[in-house]
Amino acid sequence: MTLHVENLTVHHGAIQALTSVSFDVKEGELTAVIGSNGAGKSTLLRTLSGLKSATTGTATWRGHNLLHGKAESHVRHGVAHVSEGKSVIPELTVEENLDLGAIWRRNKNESASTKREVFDLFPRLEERRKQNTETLSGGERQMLAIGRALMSKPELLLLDEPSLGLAPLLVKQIFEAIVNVTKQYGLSVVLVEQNAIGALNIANSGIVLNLGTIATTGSAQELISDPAVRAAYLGY
Amino acid sequence: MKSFNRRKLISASAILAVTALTATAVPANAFSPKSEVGVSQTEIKLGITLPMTGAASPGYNKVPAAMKAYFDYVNANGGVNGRKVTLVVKDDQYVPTQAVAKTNELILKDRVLALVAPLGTANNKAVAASVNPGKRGVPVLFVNTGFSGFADQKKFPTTYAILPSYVMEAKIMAEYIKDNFAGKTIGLVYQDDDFGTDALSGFKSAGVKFAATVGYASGSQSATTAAGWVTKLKAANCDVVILFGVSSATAAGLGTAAALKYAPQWILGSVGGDATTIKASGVPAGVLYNAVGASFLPATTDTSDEYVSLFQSIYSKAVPGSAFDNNVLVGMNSAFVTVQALKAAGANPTRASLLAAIDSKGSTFASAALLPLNYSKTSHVGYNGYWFGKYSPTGDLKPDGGKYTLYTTDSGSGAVVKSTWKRPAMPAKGLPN
Amino acid sequence: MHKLSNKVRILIFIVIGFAIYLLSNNVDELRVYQGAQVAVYVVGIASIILLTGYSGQVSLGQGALLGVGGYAAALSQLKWHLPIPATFAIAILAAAGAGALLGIAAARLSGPYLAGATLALAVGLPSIANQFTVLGGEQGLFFDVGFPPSSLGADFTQYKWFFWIASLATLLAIFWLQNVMRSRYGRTWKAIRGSEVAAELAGVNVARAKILAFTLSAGVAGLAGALLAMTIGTVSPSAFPLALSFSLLTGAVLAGVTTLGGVIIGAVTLVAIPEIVGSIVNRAGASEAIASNLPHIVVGALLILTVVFVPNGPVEQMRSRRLKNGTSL
Amino acid sequence: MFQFINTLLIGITSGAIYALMALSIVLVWRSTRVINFAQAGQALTSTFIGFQTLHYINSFWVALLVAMIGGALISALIEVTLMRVLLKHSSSGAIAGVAPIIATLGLLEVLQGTITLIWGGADVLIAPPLSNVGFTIGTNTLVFSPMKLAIIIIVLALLALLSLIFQKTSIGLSLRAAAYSPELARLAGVRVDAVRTLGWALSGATGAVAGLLLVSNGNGSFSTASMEFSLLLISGFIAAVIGGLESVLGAVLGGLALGIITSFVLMYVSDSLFFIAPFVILLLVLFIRPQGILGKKGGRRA
Repeated sequence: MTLHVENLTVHHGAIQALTSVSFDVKEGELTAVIGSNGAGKSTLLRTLSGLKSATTGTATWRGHNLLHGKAESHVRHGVAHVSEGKSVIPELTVEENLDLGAIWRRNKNESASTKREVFDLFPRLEERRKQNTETLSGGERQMLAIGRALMSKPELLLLDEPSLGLAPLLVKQIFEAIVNVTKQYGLSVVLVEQNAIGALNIANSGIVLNLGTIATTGSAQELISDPAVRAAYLGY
Repeated sequence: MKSFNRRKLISASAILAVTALTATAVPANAFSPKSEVGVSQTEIKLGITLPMTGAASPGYNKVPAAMKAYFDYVNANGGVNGRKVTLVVKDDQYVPTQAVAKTNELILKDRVLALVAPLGTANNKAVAASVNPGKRGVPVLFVNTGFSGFADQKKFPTTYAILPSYVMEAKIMAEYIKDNFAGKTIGLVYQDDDFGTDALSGFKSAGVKFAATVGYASGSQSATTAAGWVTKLKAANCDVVILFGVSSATAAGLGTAAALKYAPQWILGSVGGDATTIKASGVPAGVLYNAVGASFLPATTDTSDEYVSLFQSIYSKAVPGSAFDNNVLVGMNSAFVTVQALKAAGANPTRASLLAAIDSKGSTFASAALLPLNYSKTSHVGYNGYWFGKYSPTGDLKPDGGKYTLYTTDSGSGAVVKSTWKRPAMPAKGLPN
Repeated sequence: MHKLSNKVRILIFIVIGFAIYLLSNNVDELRVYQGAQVAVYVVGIASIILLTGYSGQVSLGQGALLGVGGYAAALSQLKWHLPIPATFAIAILAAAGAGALLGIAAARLSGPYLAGATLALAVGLPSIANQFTVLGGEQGLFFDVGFPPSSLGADFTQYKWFFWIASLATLLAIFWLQNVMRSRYGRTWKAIRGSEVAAELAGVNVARAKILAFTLSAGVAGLAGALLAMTIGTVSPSAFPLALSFSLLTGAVLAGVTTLGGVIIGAVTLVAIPEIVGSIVNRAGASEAIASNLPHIVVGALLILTVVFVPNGPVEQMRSRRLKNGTSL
Repeated sequence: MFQFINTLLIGITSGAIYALMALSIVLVWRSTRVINFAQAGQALTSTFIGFQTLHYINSFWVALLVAMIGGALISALIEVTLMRVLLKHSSSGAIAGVAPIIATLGLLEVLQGTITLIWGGADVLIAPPLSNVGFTIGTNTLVFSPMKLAIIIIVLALLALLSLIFQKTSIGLSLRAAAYSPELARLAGVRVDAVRTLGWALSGATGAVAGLLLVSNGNGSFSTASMEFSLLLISGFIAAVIGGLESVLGAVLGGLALGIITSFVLMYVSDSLFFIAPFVILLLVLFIRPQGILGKKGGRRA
């Protein structure tokens, strides 16, 4: 058990966004978190990455307490969060966005070789390395966001809706890329998605969130074949 | 039920309003009709407001200590009819609203007999209008301003200005230029407000033609803006330049001109020609040298003058280490005149007897000035003339040819004439009878 | 919140007015003068509360609008010899006009830009007086509301007269302001303050509402300016310095910008702090430099502490605490 | 002709100083989205620190360095003790948008009162380190002296240094990232709080240089109530707005534009327009191009 979440409760002001959420993610596995709008999916990721503080509960990554300390310290423990909506800084160039991902790493040679790997993974980014990020397409920005996360040498990747607003073909590409990097780096991944089918298709296991509580958990396969889940979230 | 809450809030604030006001309403000392305000068996209390801090304070902030030095000297020699003279000083930062507030404090809280030697035209106009010392019968004595408007006794029945008016100064300066710099190209730098406007009207009535006039906004004077003035004056090829501004503007003009290697014949107005301030603001020594200045008091270095030598010895004992400059001399002279007015007001001075004394005997008061005071029932203007001189290499104003030549005039269309008045001898030990 | 009926409100204001009347007869002249100052500040602060607290716009240049009002009052008396109430009305109208212009500019701006533009206004506008001789230059103009009527007796002082006039004008202004804030416009402004976008979606013409807020606020500021001119007897550029704008803003924050309820607290604080600090310093025998600087430090520190710890002001804080504790009905 | 050149030179030197102040305002704005109205008070305080240093070590350049360090520390302290708490406390509520502005105004009062208590209200003098006597061409003397040349060189050097830091170092990248998107910067491991403090410190140091150069551009005398310092704040702010509030280059261009335009107005129209000219320029900019010279459209409301 490398990511361990237990009884996690989070508030947005007076509103309870997450209620007693518990789950585990095994080393090297991809867990998809699905659910409708406002189910608390993004809140879950933001809490795990330290952007939001929890009310009660525990969350640890390889023993490191994720509910304590700030986001900038979690990244030093291998937690990378690609937040919702193309998490890049448009005012910076492509390369600067990538460099930003490695900014806390002391060994600059190592980060240079990571950058090489990211460029190999997403050649489009290398072509546009000096360009302003504003000029990138939606798909390219998502690649850049994932690339930026990889630059921090992550072990646990928290992905928030990478397919949001992308054309179907691009969605497929992004999901493929996610599978690739997960395998290549042996990452553990929590993938939050509205696109439930796509997510479950590449996931090992899944969690269904409903109004801040866990409705169902199970292997990806089980969830896809669960009629209730299918009716509610998969649309067929 | 909620309306109850609201109502409580409103009535609470009403109660608060009332209690807040009453809480601050600590009753002042009971007013006793028998003795005059500010006069007790042992003490006469006077008040002054002037800039002790802020942009206008340099130079002037030495005045209160100078006045106190003289009052203490009088107090040590028996006081005024056995009473000690004390001075309450308030800082008005040269802001009229502050002057009003502080003057109110002096009158209503400190309960002074009279205000003496306050500074500034705008401040005293505001005080006159708002505090209305005229209607209250509170004397405002020997105000340090040359604003001609204070001559209006209907508006300012208890206000007495001490400086010659700026109109007079401009007229006299014009006469001096005619005598000494005829045919030269003349430039003028003035403060673009009532102070400068008064001067402009004086120059105009004297028929002075300027090749360049630079009116700066009060408060904008700095070495940076002065570079603009100098550039303009240079472009107009002025050989004689009159700086008719406050000391900081005079300093900025002189310093910048030196940096731009522009050396016309300077003529400094009496307000801004304060050597101490000019030197303190980093103007290189020597720039001031040979500039023309004006004063109605003897030169501060003229130790052969009995007033100067006495005041100098009193001041150096009271405020050791402080330079004896024109501000000190002005302050001590004001105090000297004040003591005479108090003595003239009788054994038990009142506000009314003080005013009456100045009206009837003011023109006979001794003072350090080389001109008589002109107070009477119809005139509340103090001095009416100037002598001219040049600044020495050390920055001291010395009369031309070592001899004081006094020009006098009025604020109207009267001619400028040379005065033949001789100052009477100083009262023994500098203590008025 | 449920509203008081107009009858009750009028009654409350009459009671307050009576209390002020009693007070004016029982304190000495200095306090009466300070009472008039408090009244001026109350109106000035209320004008900021209308603007900032109700429409979320900040003005660092309210002092300049007071200046417009003051000059308008003085000019109309000087040129047309209007009776005093009419000069006050002109002050209100002139400042409201200036406020409308400012509002048109301000509707395009927000946050720091608006703050900066109004700041520049506070510095730039008063010096316009030097450009036109009709405004009297640095010395300014006289504004004389005249002596109290002789029917009030010989002992009736000028300051008491100022205090009466200022108090009456203040009560009327506050009553009117309450009406405005309870009206449809008040709700509109609150909606804008909450979220401009949401208000726009709800069909509010945000720009127009903002301009209206600026106009009304400026009108109230104009009244404060005329009252200020009355208490100091003149209008001049230096009577409306940047420091005045800052003082009013300070008073508004200390009062709590979201409610008129604390306005007297802000005004009294502005008048009382220099006095209290001054008397403590004098008693301690400290120098004039300390006496004139310590009040600035105290007021500044108080402003910072209020913004950090009770950003909505003490009155609102007490109210919300009571609501939270459930002790309120 | 000489009048024209002199006017231009006057404008450029004062513009360079406005530019520094604008830069100092921009640095704080970028790091915390706060307009710091206490900036001029801080610059004045730093200048007094420089003045005090000159009492012990008689070198202007050492004093400048000490003033910069002092200015940086004061500024950092303000960020840590006041701004951080303030932004946490009042992120919501009626005056959330204006609370920082008001707090910095309070700070200005506190600073000004405190330095007056320490150093008194009287004028003091910092002798300019280089001659202020203008260069001479033929028979004409320019409004351009070794000191003014030094001022321009110092401003340019500081500018180059800041640009280098911003564009070429990872600290610069952190500063920019934290400015544009604190949340993403945080996720990337940037210690945003520390970076903000750094931004304030840089701003404080820049303001200190502006203060000392302002004094040296004149005759060296100043006081706690110097009008020049309140004007410095306003000019700096206007310059920053003209430049669009976001960019270093914009601040510099804004400062120069303001300096030059004002100088020409004072020379060729009237000296009495001193206080009104910058105000009119600001209004014109806000009306014609609300986003500033280099600002992006739509940025103004952000």
